[in-house]
Order: sequence, then structure tokens, then C-alpha cells
Amino acid sequence: MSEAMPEPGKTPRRDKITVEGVDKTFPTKKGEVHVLDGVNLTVREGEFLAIVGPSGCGKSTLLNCMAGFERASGGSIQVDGEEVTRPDPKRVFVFQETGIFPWYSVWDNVGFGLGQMPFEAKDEHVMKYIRLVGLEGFERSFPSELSGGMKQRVEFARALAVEPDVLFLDEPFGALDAFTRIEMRREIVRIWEKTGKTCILVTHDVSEALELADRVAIMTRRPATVHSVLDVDMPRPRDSDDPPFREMKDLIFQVLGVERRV
Amino acid sequence: MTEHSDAGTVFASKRYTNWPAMTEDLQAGNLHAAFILAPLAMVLAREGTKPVKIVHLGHRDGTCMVVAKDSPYQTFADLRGKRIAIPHRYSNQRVLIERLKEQNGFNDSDVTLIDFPPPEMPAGLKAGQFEAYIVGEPHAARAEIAGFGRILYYTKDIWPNFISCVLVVTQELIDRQPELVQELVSGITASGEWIDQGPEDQLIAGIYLEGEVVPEDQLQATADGTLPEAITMPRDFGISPRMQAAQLGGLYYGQPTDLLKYVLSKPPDRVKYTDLALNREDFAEIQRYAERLGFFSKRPVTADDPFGFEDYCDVRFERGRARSLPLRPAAGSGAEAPR
Amino acid sequence: MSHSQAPATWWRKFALGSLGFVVTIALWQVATWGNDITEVPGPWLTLQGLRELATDGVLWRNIAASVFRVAWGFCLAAGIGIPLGVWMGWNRDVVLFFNPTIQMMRPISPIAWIPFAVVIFGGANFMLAGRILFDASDSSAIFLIFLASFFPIVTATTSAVRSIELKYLRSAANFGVTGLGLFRRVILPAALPQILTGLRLALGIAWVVIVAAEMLGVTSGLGFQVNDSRNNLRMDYVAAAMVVIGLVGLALDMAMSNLEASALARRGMSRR
Amino acid sequence: MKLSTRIFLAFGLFLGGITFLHGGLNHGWFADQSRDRLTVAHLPVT
Repeated sequence: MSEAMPEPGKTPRRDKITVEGVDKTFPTKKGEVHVLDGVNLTVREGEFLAIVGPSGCGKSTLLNCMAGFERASGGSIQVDGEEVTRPDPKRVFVFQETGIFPWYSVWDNVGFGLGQMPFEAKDEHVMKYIRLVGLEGFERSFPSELSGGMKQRVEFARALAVEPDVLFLDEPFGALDAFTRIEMRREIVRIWEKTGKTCILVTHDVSEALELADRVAIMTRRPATVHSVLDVDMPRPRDSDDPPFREMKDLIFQVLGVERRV
Repeated sequence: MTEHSDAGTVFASKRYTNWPAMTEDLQAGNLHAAFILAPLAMVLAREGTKPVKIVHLGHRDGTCMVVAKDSPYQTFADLRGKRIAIPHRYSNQRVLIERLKEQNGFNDSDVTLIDFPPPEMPAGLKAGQFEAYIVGEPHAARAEIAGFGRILYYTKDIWPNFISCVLVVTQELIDRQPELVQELVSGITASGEWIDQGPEDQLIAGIYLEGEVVPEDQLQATADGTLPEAITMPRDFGISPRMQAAQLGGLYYGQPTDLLKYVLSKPPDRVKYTDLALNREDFAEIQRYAERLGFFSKRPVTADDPFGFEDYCDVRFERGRARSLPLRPAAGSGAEAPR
Repeated sequence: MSHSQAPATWWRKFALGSLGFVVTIALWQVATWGNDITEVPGPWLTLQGLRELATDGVLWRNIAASVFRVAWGFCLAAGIGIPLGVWMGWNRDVVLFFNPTIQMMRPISPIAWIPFAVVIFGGANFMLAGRILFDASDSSAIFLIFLASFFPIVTATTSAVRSIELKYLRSAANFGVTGLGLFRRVILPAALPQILTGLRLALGIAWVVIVAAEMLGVTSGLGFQVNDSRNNLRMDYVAAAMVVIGLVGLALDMAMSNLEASALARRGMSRR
Repeated sequence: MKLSTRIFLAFGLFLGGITFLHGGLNHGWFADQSRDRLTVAHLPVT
């Protein structure tokens, strides 16, 4: 897997994930719930794509289908041209309230996906990613002894340790306080720029989407489809008070049909 | 000392809390020797899965019928239509009741028999759950000592020399180690005679008067209580064999020694440990009652399926050589043995 | 308790605890004033009885017998109950297969099984290297303890495995961890807290059952001690045995909760 | 030491210890076997 890193900010060339005509219905006691209706979306390699939409519109379901946790009822999802049938260490999912294991230390958590390796090699590899997310010195601690932000960092380190091609981020900062959230957003952009992974972020926070993504896909209400995909060609680091930032934000809210001013 | 071990046989006493547990262990082969109710022994010999034989008697008499002290009942006839508590369906007490019913012309409906756990009989009488109870000692004496009970009959008043408990052994033990059974039976005969007719001024091995020096090897009790620890007896307790027996009983029964002292002495013929040889007539009479009361319902006794003395008794071991008990003069006993 | 309070200091816990203890003893003493050893004994008589039983050595034999039977019955129940519970929790058809039977047998009190236990295990002793390992009363009592512990353990383990948070299972799947590794590294550790609670509960039930089970058909153990003392008109021994039953039961429970605490020490959940 | 081994060890030691204790006290494991034994059962009742 080549480490060639496209320069950050320039739109990358090749398609990494293609979503064509995807439907998804859930059987419930009260009959079928139609969540996704003909979703089409392509994600290019090394791109940071945000998926925005009202809560409950099915964006998490779409992400779960792309990750292989759920099977699409119709249509197809392909990564590097192969149909997605089940989860794969090449495409790692980061959960809202962190999915790290409370019974393992930070070191064990980060090394969870690495399987059988000689200890020195594993330790070196694990420590590399612990340093990457700035948690050096905490490798022996347990999740219950860490703050929300630190736990999120462990989850990122665990995801990156298996060197996936794609990172699925399902509202990863939802459980954090406002200050940590800002800090973690800068952290994920830094890691993304440094590692060149393809990142797909699901969020209902429009500002977050605009601060992080190269492109923003806007989902409609349920049964959801992709309404439109906007290019966010603003230089980084981005300031949410810049006029172009606010204009795009108005545009997205308009598309979503949500009054922004309080 | 038996032929197999120079160190002699260990006869380990094992105390049960109820008859069913003991009969189950006998039938399951976990137990090969036991003192058990005479009728129950006959039922086991007749219907048990593991054949057993009665080889000796445990003791005679030792059962009393007790009524409330202030109650009007003076004879069994007064108990017509009343409730009497008995320890077990196949108990000898039930046979005694049957004889009393015969003597007083009662039919079955004239008295109600209640199965009742012996230790709770005194409290049951006091609480009025029944008008009388008939049980082995010391549960009869308890009501008397506590002051709310009165002995209506001693066994000797109903059925002199009545057999109550017998020593049974499994046929398997008889076939496999007859000499062990022999040693057990002659030992019991000797101790019975010692209790009833032993010398008044001699102490049996292991019993020391208070203040006497106790040889070192006697001090520790083995884990399973076979070798008794040295027992020190208060000097004023009395040193007749019956009093020594009360001390020993206290260790193996776990019951208060003064209660046993009372049972073994007031009156002395309350329970007898001599004349323990099996005799045909005693058992024949008990068998007659047992059959009438339907003790052998599972396998009724009939002409072509007889059940006689030889089927449940084995007298060989009683004729073995007598055994002498290790006695020693009570040094400085001084105390006059109470009569 | 609307306002938040500082956690009880060690001193406050000890003082109130022992005060409660002393008051109970005082009430007990008054209620049984003047009784002798053939009636409900007072604390002083019980203490003396306890001393006698201890010096006589019979107390230690009976404690060893009861704890021995609880230990074996409980461990066998855990050894079979936990794997079955995990399998049931993990596989929908397996739980549909086993659960109705288990839930039907669960309410049957182990005491009801005593007659069967005695018949099934009444036979030979179980020998080990020429020595008796389980005699007849041991095995029937162990069987009853097995029943008393098995059902709570299986039920607790099943619900523990079924209630594992989806995100842990998805994380494991995402990293390609399946099969035995999944059980060893994710399912068992995730279910451990609830399983340990189930174990502690089962041990408590087992200890209540053992004393009742030993009332019949055995010749050693604390249950036997109670019954035997009753037969021998030694109510002081009965009360002493009850005190010992309480203390040993408490000791077992504390041991179990220490094990639970140390197992969950760094998971931030043990400070319940 | 791994948690699971610690739990197994705790239960194993407890089981082994109590088995020896019970064996010794109630089944006479350590009593001398040179002598013949016959258990004679009785109830504390005449």
C-alpha cells in the first residue's frame, strides 16, 4: 500500500468508494422502515468527505453499510472495485462514544487489531501510534482513568495502528465538551494530512463538516438520498468567521430547510 | 486385638440425627453395623435391598410414656380418644402402644398416633399438640426434670424386658469379616455387664478423677473421635459404672452428662444393659405385632414366603468368648459410690 | 438525600456498625433472659457453646465439610454453567433450545431434590488414591449445591453475553477478530462483571442451601451440627452453629466480592 | 499475571485447600491406616 501522499487540499484523482442506487429498509414490528432510497455517492482516495443531514435521516446507516456492518437492501457499494460484504481492517470505524475496551490498557487497546507479532515489533508499532495521537506516558493506563478526549485519541490510535486505507467517523466528537471538540477536530485534520487516509465523517454539525471536509454531501430527510455534494475549497486552517465559510453554511442550512439564526 | 492388626480394631462411633438417613446408608453399603429399632431391623432384613442380620441386643427397656404433670391420666384407658406422639412408624414404641391397646380393648380409632421428632416431644407436650408421648430416653426424662411431665409408664410396666434397640450388621460384613463382628458383640456384652453389674470402685481405662495425673498418651483425641480423650470426672459425680457410663455417653451422645446420670440412675432399672442375648420368643412376639401393623406390607409374610427368627437373627456371635474390660482401682476414690 | 454527602469515614462505618451489633446482642440477651441450654440460649451461653465446640474440634470438622461441599458444587456449577451461558448468550437457537427447560427447573428448590440426591449418590464412596474423596453424603450435598448454583450462574452469564454493547462486537469484527479469539479477548471480558455478580449471588444461595441439605442424610457439616445438637438437647450448640454459619457465609461473600473488585479494579466499574 | 489465570488460581487453591482440609478432618486421610476400622452407627436415643 503505497504511502504516496497527495498534497493536502488538492482534489485527489482516483475513486476509492462508489455507492450506487443503495436502498436500505429495516424490518420492525410495525412493518418495514425505509431508511435509504437510491443513494449515489463517490469518495475519492485520500479525500476528507463529510456527510451532513438531519438526525435520524440515515447517514449513520449509510456509513454502517459502507463499513460492512449492515447489508444494503438494494444497489451496490464498492471499495477499490470490490463489493463490500463484511467489515475489514482496511476500513476502520470510529464510534461516537468510544468503542475502546475498558478491560484493556491503552497499549493493549491500540495493539488490539495487530494480531500475532513479536513483542518488540508490536511495542514499537504501538508506541509509534500512541505518540502520533499524543498519549505517550499513558500506555499503561486504563480507559476508566482517561478523559473523554484522551479516550477518543486512543480510538484513533487503535484505528490507525492497523494502517487502514479508509476511516469511517460516526459523529466521533458528539460525546465531548466544546473545547475538547475543537482540539480533537484540529487533531484529526493533522492526522489526516500526515497519513493521507480517506476519511468519511458523518455529523449533524454543519460547522464541523465545513471545518474538516474537502467536500460535503447533504442528505435529505428519510427515506434519505444525497441531495447534493458541495466542494469546500477553502484554505486550511479554516476560520468559521470568514465570510465564505458563513456563506457556505447559510447555503447548507438553506438546502436543509433549517432556519440558522436563533 | 484382632488377628488382622496388632494395633487392635478401631470401632468408630458415628452419630446420626434420624433413622431414614441411617437405613439409607445401610442399604447403600456405606454402613455395616448399627444400633437400630428392633421392628425397623426386621423390616430391613425382610424388604431391604442389602440383607442385614440382628446379632445382639442394644439394651432393654429405656422407653417411657409421658403425660402432662397436672393431667388427669393415670392409666392408658384414660387416654381413650386422645393423641399420642411416637418417634417412627416402625418403632418399638408403636409395638408397645399396640400391646396397651390390646390390654385395654382399644380399637385403632380409639387413639390417634402422631409421628413426631423425639427432641421436640417435650415441647410438643407442653404446647398441647398431644396428650401423651412415648419415646426412648433421654427425651422422656427431660419433661420430668423440667417439671411439666410425669412418667405414666416405664417399659417394664408394659412389657418387662422389652427389646428396644438391636445391633444389626450387614450380611456382607458377616461373610467378609466375621471376627470383627465377633469382637464387637463380645465387647458390647462385656460393657453391658460392666454397666449393670460392674465393680463399684474401679475406673475404666480413659476415665480419671479430677486432680488425678493423666498419662501423656491419653491426652489427644484422634480426628474421628475413636480413641476417647482422657475424661476427667468430678469427684462428687459418683464413680459407679453407671456414672462412668454417663460421662462416656456425654462424649459420644453430646448430651449433658447430668441428664444421662438421671436417666441411668433414677430409677436404676429404667434401662437395662444386661441379658442382651437374642431369644426367639421376644422376637416372635414383636414379629406378631409387626405383621398385624402391616410393617411388612411390601412383602407380606405368608406360608410359602415365611419369615422366622433365623431369617433376621444370627446368634453365632453371642456364643463367642467373653471379653474383659481394662479396669483399674480408683486411686484415692474416697467418695462412697451412690446407690 | 438531596444534598451530596461526603462518603462515610472509616470511623463512622465502624462505630455505627458495632453499635447496631451491640444493640442486637442486648435485645437478644433480654429476650432470652434466664434460659438454659435446652431453651433458646442467650448470647453468653451461645459463646460458651461456641468455645466448647471449637476446643472439641467438631466445629472445624463441620465447617470444613460444609465449605468443601459448597466449593465443589459451586465450582462444578460455574465450570459447566458459564460456558453454557456464554454459548446460549451468543447463539439465538441455543438459547431457544435450553432456556425453557432451565427456567422451568430453576424455581424447583434444591431441597426438593434431596430424595433423588440420596438415591442417586447414596451408593459407593468416590475414592482417590485409596482415600475417600467424596463419601455418600458429600456427593449428594454437592449435587444439591450444584443445582442451587447452576441456574443463577447460567441465567446471569446468558444475559451478560446478550447485553454486550454492539460497539465492542463491531470493533472486534472490524479488526477481523473472530472465533476463539473473539470469545477470549472480547466476549468473556465484556461479560465478566455481570458473570461475577451472578457468581456472588449463586454462592450466597448455595450457602443457604447447604445447611438445609445437611439436615438430612449426612453425618457431618454445619447443617448436621444444628440437627444433631437439637437431638442432643443442646440449644446452645444450635445457636453457636447458627453464628458460625453466618460468619462463614459472610467470609465467603467477602472473599467473592474481593475477587470481583480485584478483577474489575481498573475498569472503573468496581467502585459501586 | 493475566486476570483469567488469577481467577482460576484463586478458585483452584481454594478447592485444593478445602479438599485436603475436609479429607484430613472428616475422612481420616492422614490418620494411620494400620488398624482395622468398623463404623458403628447409633442415634442419641435409647
